[in-house]
Amino acid sequence: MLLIPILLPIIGGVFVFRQRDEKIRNRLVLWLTIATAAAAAALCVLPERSLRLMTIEGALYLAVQSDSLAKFFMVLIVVIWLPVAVFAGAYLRHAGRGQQFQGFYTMTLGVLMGLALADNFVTLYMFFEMMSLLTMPLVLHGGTPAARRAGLKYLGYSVFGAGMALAGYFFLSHYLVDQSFTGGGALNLSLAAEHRPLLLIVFLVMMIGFGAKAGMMPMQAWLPTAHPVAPAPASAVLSGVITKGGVLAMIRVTYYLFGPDFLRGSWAQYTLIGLALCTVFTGSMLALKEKVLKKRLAYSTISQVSYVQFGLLLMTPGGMRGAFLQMVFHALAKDALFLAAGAIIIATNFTLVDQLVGIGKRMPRTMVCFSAAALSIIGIPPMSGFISKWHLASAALNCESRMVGYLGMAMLILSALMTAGYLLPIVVRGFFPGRDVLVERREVGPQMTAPMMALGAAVLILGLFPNGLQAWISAILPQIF
Amino acid sequence: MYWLQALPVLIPVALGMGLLIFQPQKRKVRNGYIMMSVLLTAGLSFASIAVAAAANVTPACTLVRFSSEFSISLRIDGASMVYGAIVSALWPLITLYSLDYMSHEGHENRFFAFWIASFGVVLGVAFAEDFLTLYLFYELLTLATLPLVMHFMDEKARYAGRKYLVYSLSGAAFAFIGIVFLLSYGTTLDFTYGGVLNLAKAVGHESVLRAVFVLAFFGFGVKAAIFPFCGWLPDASVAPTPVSALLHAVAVVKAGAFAVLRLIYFGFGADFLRGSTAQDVVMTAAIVTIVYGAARALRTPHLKRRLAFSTVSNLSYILFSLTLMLPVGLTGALTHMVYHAVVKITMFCCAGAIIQKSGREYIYEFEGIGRRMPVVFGTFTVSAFALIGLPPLGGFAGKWMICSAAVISRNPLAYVGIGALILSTLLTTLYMMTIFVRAWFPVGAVDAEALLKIHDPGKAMTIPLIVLAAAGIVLALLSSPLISFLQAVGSNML
Amino acid sequence: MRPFYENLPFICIFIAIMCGVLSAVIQDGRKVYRLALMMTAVIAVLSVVLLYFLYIEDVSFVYSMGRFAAPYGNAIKAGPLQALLATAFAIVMGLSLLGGGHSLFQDILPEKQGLYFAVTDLLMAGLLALVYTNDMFTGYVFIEITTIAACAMVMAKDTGPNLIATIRYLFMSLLGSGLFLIGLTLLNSATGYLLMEPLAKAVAILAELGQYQRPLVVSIGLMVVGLGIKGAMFPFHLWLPDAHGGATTSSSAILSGLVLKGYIVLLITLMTRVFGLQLMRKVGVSNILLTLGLLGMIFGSLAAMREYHVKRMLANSSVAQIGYIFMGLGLGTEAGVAAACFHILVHAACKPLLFICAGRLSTVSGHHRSLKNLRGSAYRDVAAGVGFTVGALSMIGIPLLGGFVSKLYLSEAALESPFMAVVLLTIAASTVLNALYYVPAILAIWVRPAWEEVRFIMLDVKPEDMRFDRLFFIADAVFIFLIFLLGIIYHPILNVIRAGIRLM
Amino acid sequence: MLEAISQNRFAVVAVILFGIGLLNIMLQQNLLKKVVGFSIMDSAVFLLLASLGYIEGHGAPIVEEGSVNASLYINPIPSGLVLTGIVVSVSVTAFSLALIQRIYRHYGTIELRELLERAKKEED
Repeated sequence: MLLIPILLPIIGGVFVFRQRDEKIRNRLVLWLTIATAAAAAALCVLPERSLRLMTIEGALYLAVQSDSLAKFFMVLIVVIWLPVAVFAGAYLRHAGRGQQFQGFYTMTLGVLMGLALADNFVTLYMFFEMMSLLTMPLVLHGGTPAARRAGLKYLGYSVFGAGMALAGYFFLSHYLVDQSFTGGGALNLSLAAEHRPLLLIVFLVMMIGFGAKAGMMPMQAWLPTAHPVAPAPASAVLSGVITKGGVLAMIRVTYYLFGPDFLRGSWAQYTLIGLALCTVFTGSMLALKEKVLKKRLAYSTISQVSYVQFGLLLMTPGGMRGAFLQMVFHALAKDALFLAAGAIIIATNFTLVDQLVGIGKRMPRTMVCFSAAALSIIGIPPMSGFISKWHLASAALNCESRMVGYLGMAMLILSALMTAGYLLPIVVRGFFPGRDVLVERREVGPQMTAPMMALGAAVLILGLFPNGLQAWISAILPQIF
Repeated sequence: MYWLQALPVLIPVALGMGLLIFQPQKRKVRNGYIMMSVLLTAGLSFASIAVAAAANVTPACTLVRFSSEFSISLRIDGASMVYGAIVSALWPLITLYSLDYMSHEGHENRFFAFWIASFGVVLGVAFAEDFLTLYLFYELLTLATLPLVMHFMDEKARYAGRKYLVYSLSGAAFAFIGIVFLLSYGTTLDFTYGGVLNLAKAVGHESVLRAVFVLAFFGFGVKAAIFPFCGWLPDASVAPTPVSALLHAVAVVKAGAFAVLRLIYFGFGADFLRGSTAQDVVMTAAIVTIVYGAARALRTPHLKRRLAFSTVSNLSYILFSLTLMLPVGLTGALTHMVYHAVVKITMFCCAGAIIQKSGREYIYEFEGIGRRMPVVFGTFTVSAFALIGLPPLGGFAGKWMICSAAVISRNPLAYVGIGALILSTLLTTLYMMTIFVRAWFPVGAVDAEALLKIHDPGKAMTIPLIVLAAAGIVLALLSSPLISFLQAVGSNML
Repeated sequence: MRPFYENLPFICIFIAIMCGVLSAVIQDGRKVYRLALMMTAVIAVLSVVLLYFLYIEDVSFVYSMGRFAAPYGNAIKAGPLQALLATAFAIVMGLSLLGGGHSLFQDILPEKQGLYFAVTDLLMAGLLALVYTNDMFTGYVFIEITTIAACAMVMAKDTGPNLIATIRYLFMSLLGSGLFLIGLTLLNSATGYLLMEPLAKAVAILAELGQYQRPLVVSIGLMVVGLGIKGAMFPFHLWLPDAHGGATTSSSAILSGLVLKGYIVLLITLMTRVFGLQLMRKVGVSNILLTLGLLGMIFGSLAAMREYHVKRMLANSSVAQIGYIFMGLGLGTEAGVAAACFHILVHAACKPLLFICAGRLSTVSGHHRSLKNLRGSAYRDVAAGVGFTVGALSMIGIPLLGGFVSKLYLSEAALESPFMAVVLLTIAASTVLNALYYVPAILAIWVRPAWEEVRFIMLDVKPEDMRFDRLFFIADAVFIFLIFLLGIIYHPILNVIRAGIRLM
Repeated sequence: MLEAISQNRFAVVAVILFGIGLLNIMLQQNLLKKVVGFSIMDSAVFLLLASLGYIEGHGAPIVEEGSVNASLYINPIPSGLVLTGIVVSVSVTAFSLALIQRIYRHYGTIELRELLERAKKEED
């Protein structure tokens, strides 16, 4: 039962590879995704269960389990995956090499499911590496030398990050009472207390390693390289989901291996918070100066995902709540943005921001979704982004270290302003080009607009009625702390 | 039943000479003879291993007795079982592969004569009971494999062969010094877990003995391609691919590692060396080699040379684990020995198939041939993932055992070693990825008609490939019992 | 009544001399050749018998010639070591003649052949005397005889270069024997004895009382240097490559296999019987020997690496191997001397084998001698190829072959020495160097060159050269057997040597 | 000083002769002169030996029938050695002269330096 959502897409992906006819293929991908979603949903309603796959050596084994966090992530992933799959089908008609893309795209879904369901570090590591390896073809799909370089760069960063985490785990594993993830930490505290400095270093190393995937400094450089060259759906899932994969790993490490109580107030925590805030700021900064649309969005991803890290590093329930919300909302909004960017590229081949004057008149639907997502990213009520930012801010304020609190607050406001600075102009000049440029409507087909609109709508609706989500999150939180 | 141990060592040598003498010209006859003798040897070696495993204590089987203290004698202990089993399992497969491969290269009688003979010699290295025997077979191995390296007899081959020979013999010369010291400061030359040093006699000479150990370590390390003596291995890749696959990925180089193993754990004794400067020196050398090999591999466009450099790096995983001077280190080394053997041999066989079927030797010529040779590149990719250390594939288990051993050792230098391992993981990923990214995801226009000519090789080659890849996966899935066995070996609990 | 076997040494020497005289009379090459072979065989058998008795009864005896009893008159002393060496020398001599026979009759003018074998017989006598002598002056005389005989063997194949090599050889060895004579005289003047036992006593007393220190040291030095020059010790080896490289095959084999050893054996006798190792160490001669030996090991090999001419290469490698021996002596311990003696045997087995194989190979390659012309020659005579390979591998020191054992024991002996590190490293280095020139040689003879070159070479190969050479084959086989014997059943031999040194 | 010299005058002379001989061997290029040097050297040694054995006022050690009184005779051993040595050196000299003759026939010169050059030429 646990394996279905993992194996279904992976095995299905093979058939996708072999399937030459485009229509059938798209339908196949769609059905596979839906089936996976169904399986995931089934797992969510079912009680927690776990399954041991194989034993490598003594305490070292591969296992999967469906705890609340896993459930949450599975839902998040499939929710993003479905619309993007729809969009991709249409997009690839223009980009070409459909089989390859669709195949890897489908398989990646399975791997992500595995990532969510992983029960211990080794399993997590396995799926993490597989994720890197499988998403690389998505990045270098363009088939240009630049794309290949970008793909290898992406791979290098991810693998090295994962390697750092693994190196950390080599040490960590000797201090664990139980190799499998347990909410609130699995450290053998009496033993750990003796080697606290070592363990803190280990923690730092592991977080930075996984941070590479989540676009945290100092290893964020792959994002702006990979996104522009990748096809729009790829960049969408990359910044919408894959980065969240990194975040998931970080949550697992922080809350399920070390445990917040062990870490809270340690220098490692503050160092990482510093890094996160630093990333928030620099990301927005660079986005502000960036001219290429998709690069700008990539930088924005860097900064936005670091909000999440900031939240989870606060190690307070409030912070976690903010982190979760930010994760969901950013995923939705950013995907909407990337899809829009993709649509624009398809329709007009415009990649630079300055070319987008009056784009709103050309592609109203696209631009509406774009602006909705943009507002959410900036964090303007009633858009959903506001809620997550609000929670983060409040969490920051009642963090026990005042300094961190105020600093975080300041950063949030500052970067919110900068976000406005780099997203609003596109919207404004898109709808109100100063002098009247003659523009004929060239909207992309419904197959592309529909997903966008769905996402945009989701952003708005969740902003208006966040209670259900809130309730779920508050159900999860106690199991983490 | 213990005379049985002698057979797998002696018979192949005799059979090889036989091939030289009879010089069969018919392909059927020759192939039959070769397969028969290789299978016979493998069977015998497995049988003797089984006998040794069944008995709780195996007496030695003496071939030649010089004097009370010296003899050429064989005994199978845990480490011998592991190494012997690896070799005996892989040899027949590669022979099958090379029967087809060598049919294009000529001089098969000479080639296979030495091929079979070196099988026996390698088993001799594995089953040796004391240092004298080890040294004897070690030297013989060098000489028996030389004709294989120099098979083509052109200028490059001769140069490579000479380099190989000089490196190995010089290494042996320095290892010889170590043996002399063991002879005079030790109680016996027979391998004894925990070392043979007579500590009462060694008192006051510790520093000298440790210095000598370093000397001998590098001496044997030459065959295990330890930096700075790794120059011969990449050059030796001019040899026919089966040779590079079996000898320069498994038999010969692992023989070097195996000799080092004997030297540390059964000669000088881990306890005697642990925490000394000697340990730091050798460990540093191993760490440097790990990174150096991987980095060179990344910068080498020639496929086989790249694989050779990757072998250099991976061998030093083993050496690094050995230099931890801990039973767990021994276990880690053996684990990586097993998995790396299977994985690397598969990759070399793939390389051979590629080179022979497409005539392309350089990575940048591989644009898009993956689709044309799905079997070859499929197996290649799987083993590449194993080499990178993607769980649950084999490489990860080895890396895991080594690193946890390093953590247990609580030696700061060993922590550096872990860092080196991670770094080399990154490099490994890159130099493997660049290969099959080119093969699977071609960039720009590739001339299709050139590709059309390329196709998967015949069954005689693909079957071993698939079997090997499958074996790698199966071994990985069975890792739990295997590793517990290796742990028993490592702590000499057999 | 003394046991009969005490007469054997004298009988051996006598037989040798008689055969020499006879062959000078008979003059017919073939007959004399057989005579010489028989002579060596007989001497070998007798020496084996002697060795057997001496080793069983574990004794050594003095046998005084003529009517004068000790301390006057001249005497011979035989112990296990001497008997062993005599046996080895006889066997090697016979085999070298056997192996080189073919080219021998080509190289030497028919009318000279009789004389050649007369000379070899005398050489045999000289060597035996050098081994057995118990009296300094007899030693001197036979040194001279051996020298002349050796020179004669070199010049037997009289081409210009050979003559010149001979004259240089002659001058060097005359210088050596002159120095030896001076040393002898000084010693005699200081002690008044010539027989070794009383001499030894006197020397011991002098050393104890501290009288005549300088004359003693000087005479020791002179003798060692004198014998060193003749034994091709490092700085005095320049004459050797030409002499040994140029001569006909069996001459080179005998010269570098035996003649050098003759002088060294005498040196060993002096060191152990007369002066005593302790004294040698005290006056520092040992260290000089050690240093020169080590230098020889290195420089000999370096010189050999530069050689393209195969026999000169082998000759240079003899310098290196002799270096091993001097190194062993220079350690100045029983173990060192024993190892050196063993290496004498090993080298006496390997080097002649190498020489006769090289000779055979160059014969089947139209008498070309440079390695590049010998390419692939091993396939033209496989026996020779195998022989060469075995000899070379033994020189490099592969286990199961003699060279390994002597190297093992030399290194083990070196462990007690204060210069342990240097010695061991030098041994390792020289092993590498040996590999560096022997391995290319082996490869050269086994690697088939392009057919054009082969044809070019085969042009000047006479058909009778290509014929199977039975004598050579026998010699080859026996030599290989001996090398394996020394490599595997070395333990009894070492016991004999140790006993011999004890009973020196 | 003079005392010392006159006392072992033989030794002094011997040393001088030996030096002359040695220098000849070392420095002369002409083979013949080298040989001469050798014989000078040898005779020096013999002189020394003989002088060692000689005892003032004693007769030659030839035993008539009747009483053997060792005190009447000089030490016979050195004389014996000298005789043997002379024989040896004569034979050696003869041999080397023969050799030189052959060389002269072969090359037409007995200057060592030239000979070596010639030989080198022949070698290759």
